[in-house]
Amino acid sequence: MLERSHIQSSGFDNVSADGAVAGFRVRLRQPNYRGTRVSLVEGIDVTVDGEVYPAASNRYRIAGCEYAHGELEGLLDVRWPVGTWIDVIVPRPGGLTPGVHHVETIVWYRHPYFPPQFRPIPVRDARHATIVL
Amino acid sequence: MLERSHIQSSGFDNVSADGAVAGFRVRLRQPNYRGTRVSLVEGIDVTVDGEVYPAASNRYRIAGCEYAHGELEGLLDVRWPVGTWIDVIVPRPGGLTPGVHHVETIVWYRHPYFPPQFRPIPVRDARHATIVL
Amino acid sequence: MSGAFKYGVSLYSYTDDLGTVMTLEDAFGHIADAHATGIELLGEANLPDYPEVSTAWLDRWYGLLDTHKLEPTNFACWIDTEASRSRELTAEEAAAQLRQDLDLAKRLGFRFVRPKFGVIDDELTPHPVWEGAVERSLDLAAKLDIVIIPEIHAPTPIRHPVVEAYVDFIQRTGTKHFGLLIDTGIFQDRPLPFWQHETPEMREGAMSFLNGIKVPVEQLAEVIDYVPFIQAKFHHIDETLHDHNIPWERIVPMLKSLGYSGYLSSEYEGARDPWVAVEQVRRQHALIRKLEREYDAAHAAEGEQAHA
Amino acid sequence: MSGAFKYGVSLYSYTDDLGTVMTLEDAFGHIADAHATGIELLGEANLPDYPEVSTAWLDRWYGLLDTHKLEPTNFACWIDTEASRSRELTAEEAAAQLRQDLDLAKRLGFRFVRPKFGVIDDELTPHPVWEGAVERSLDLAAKLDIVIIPEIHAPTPIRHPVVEAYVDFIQRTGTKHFGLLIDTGIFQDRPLPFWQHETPEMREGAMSFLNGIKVPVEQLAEVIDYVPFIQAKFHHIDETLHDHNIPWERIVPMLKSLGYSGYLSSEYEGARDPWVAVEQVRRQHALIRKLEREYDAAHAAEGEQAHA
Ligand SMILES: [Mn+2]
Ligand SMILES: [Mn+2]
Repeated sequence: MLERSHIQSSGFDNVSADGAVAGFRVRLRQPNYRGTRVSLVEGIDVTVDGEVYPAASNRYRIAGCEYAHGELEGLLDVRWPVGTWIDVIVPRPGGLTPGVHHVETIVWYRHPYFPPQFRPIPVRDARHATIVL
Repeated sequence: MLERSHIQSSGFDNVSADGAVAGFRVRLRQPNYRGTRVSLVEGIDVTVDGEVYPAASNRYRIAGCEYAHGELEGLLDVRWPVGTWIDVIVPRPGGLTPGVHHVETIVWYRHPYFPPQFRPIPVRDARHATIVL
Repeated sequence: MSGAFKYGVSLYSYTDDLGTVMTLEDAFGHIADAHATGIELLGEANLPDYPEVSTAWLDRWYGLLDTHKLEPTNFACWIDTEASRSRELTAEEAAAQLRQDLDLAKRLGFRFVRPKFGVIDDELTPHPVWEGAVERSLDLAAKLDIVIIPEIHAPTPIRHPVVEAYVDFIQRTGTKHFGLLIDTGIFQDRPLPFWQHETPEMREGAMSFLNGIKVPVEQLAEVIDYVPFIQAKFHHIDETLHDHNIPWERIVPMLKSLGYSGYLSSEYEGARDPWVAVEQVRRQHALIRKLEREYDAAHAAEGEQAHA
Repeated sequence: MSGAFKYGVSLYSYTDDLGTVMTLEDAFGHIADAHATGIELLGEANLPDYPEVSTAWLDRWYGLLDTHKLEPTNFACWIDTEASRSRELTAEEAAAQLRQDLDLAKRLGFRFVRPKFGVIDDELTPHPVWEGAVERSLDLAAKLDIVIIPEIHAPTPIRHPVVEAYVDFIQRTGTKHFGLLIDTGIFQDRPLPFWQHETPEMREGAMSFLNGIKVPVEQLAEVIDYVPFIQAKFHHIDETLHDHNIPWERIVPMLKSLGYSGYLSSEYEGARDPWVAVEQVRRQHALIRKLEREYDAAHAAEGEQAHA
């Protein structure tokens, strides 16, 4: 079972590459009432303590594989089911300092059954979350 | 998984005996942080829409068996585990009318590690709940 | 005397609860405990491996149906005409999606499938591939004994070119495997509360339908022959059993007088605080059952007077 | 240089979450994700068939420990001296309960067992059977390589006849299988918020210890030789990483200076809104780890100066 907020407490952590802290990750549960093809997600913006990390610069770990932003559009057969999470991996050399941060996310969702003017729509969440280490 | 409130939405229902509606039942999850021997529960008072149904007049359905109030004390080896519910069965000929009711419960808990003056302590809950039929 | 309603619940009601505070097993328990007999499922929401389904999951599904004495009612699916940004689905591709869901629905024992097509305008006109996709699927639907039922959902009222096109389609093809799903949100006659991030400007503009499109319940008579299934959409019923948005006191007598005896399948769509849906669905069933009993009692009395 | 703390979490932290919004698997995930290495379990809370345990459950338990790289730390049990209203347990009966829990703890891989005895007065003096029950269990504890550790818990301070009796027992028996569990609630120096139904009269009377019994952290030195395990009790840490009740900025340096290198096992005991505990435990670990790093940095600097 996942936390009710889209942004999860667990999973918020610094990430390393080649022995150095290269960034951080934010874990999100599927915020929609149905699971979807990943191609319907046009990217996820992350803001931490007011600093914006735009969707196009982030990477996305979904169902065990990691994708660049530009790859999402082609993922017609990869799904993000209800009740599961994905990680948004944000590049930031040195990562975030341990402690509590204010985290905001916007999932840009293209719902084909929404009026064209609302495609994509921003699905927002915001909360405090903690980097332990 | 159970609802967070002690009193559960599901399980609140009229009950029949010998073809007639003889009363109603209230479902409660284990409200304590540990499961206990049933002998530590000294009874459960129920109040519906202000009318009190005292513990001594109620019956208790626990782990598949039904007990009178006087039998609880002897249930040293029957347990009410965390994450499970029991039903308090309240005699009331005709039952409750379908619709929303205000339900209050007091579980009288004897915690051997509490100061003697607080044995038993009342563990309270109150909420609206609905008789569907 | 008209027939009795059947009472069901859509798993949509437990959106956000499922996966955070509730398992599928729990949902079955809540539905059965409300004395309902039907369960509605959303393929892409409730099947963990959609569009696949494992035999283990099927065993679990049929075990739960048996344990809780529930029958599968409607299977919701989506035809994502804009799944890709670069090109839209062809009618053949849309049909392939629909046929895949018909097969899946049948394996789970459903009798109805609701496809939700992508739309092309702010009136939610479905993408024109809907007709070719459905037509290419009618033989399969007949073979599987499933009725395909697109949803009449706010802001689309009953008197609307979209509904006319569906009715024309039924009349032209003579099919018994296509019909209309009425979502009772079209009868909403009082405004919904503002949703998070909604502004007054939005409510006056594109979101004005959230104030209720107030379709007169009498118009049900114009389409009821094509309506085998109803989603009982609602948003808030208070502790006096008063619905703040949907006029059940007019919907229920109208459906009774029209002889509707299919399912009313609860679609709770109100505040998403944990566990609220469980109680709200129970209130809705208590309310509709009460109105149904009152209708029956009044008409039994009328019947007696007529015979006196 | 003192050793490093070990970081653990007691499942007590997730009270009310377990069984409503969280499974045991989820709890393992949250603990491991906080970079902790130890898990503390409550027999009567977390074992569904307590006092039995199935081999299937044991397989699941060891599978989870392996998957999440956690080790079992302390197993909490209760000696309900007043399980029956009509008569109290004898020392032999109390010993039978304790030995049963020692066996169970061993099967689950625990190294510590905390028995909570019934009490006989408002100072929470344990029922006198404690001594006979423990003495009758020491051989088994030795055989199983488990240390029995009753808890020093508010309102009982370090300088108290109860603690003296425990220390006397250790010195009299010379056992290495009995020790003290310190619950950091004894250092609480600011009041807790009122609990539901608590009145000002209650707080001034029997519940006054909820304002904090403020044991000076320096007194840890008097018992640290007998303390192999610490429960890091806390109630609220805000978003500036400030604990509203427990003086970690004094506890951590004291424990470091005393060379404590055992577990700090989180016991969150604050507001029981769903999921709050997950975030609170993470904040506590972030806070204690920060204080530990600061202590180490300061003392590394001192060490360098000393060598300069
Ligand atoms: Mn609907
Ligand atoms: Mn403790």
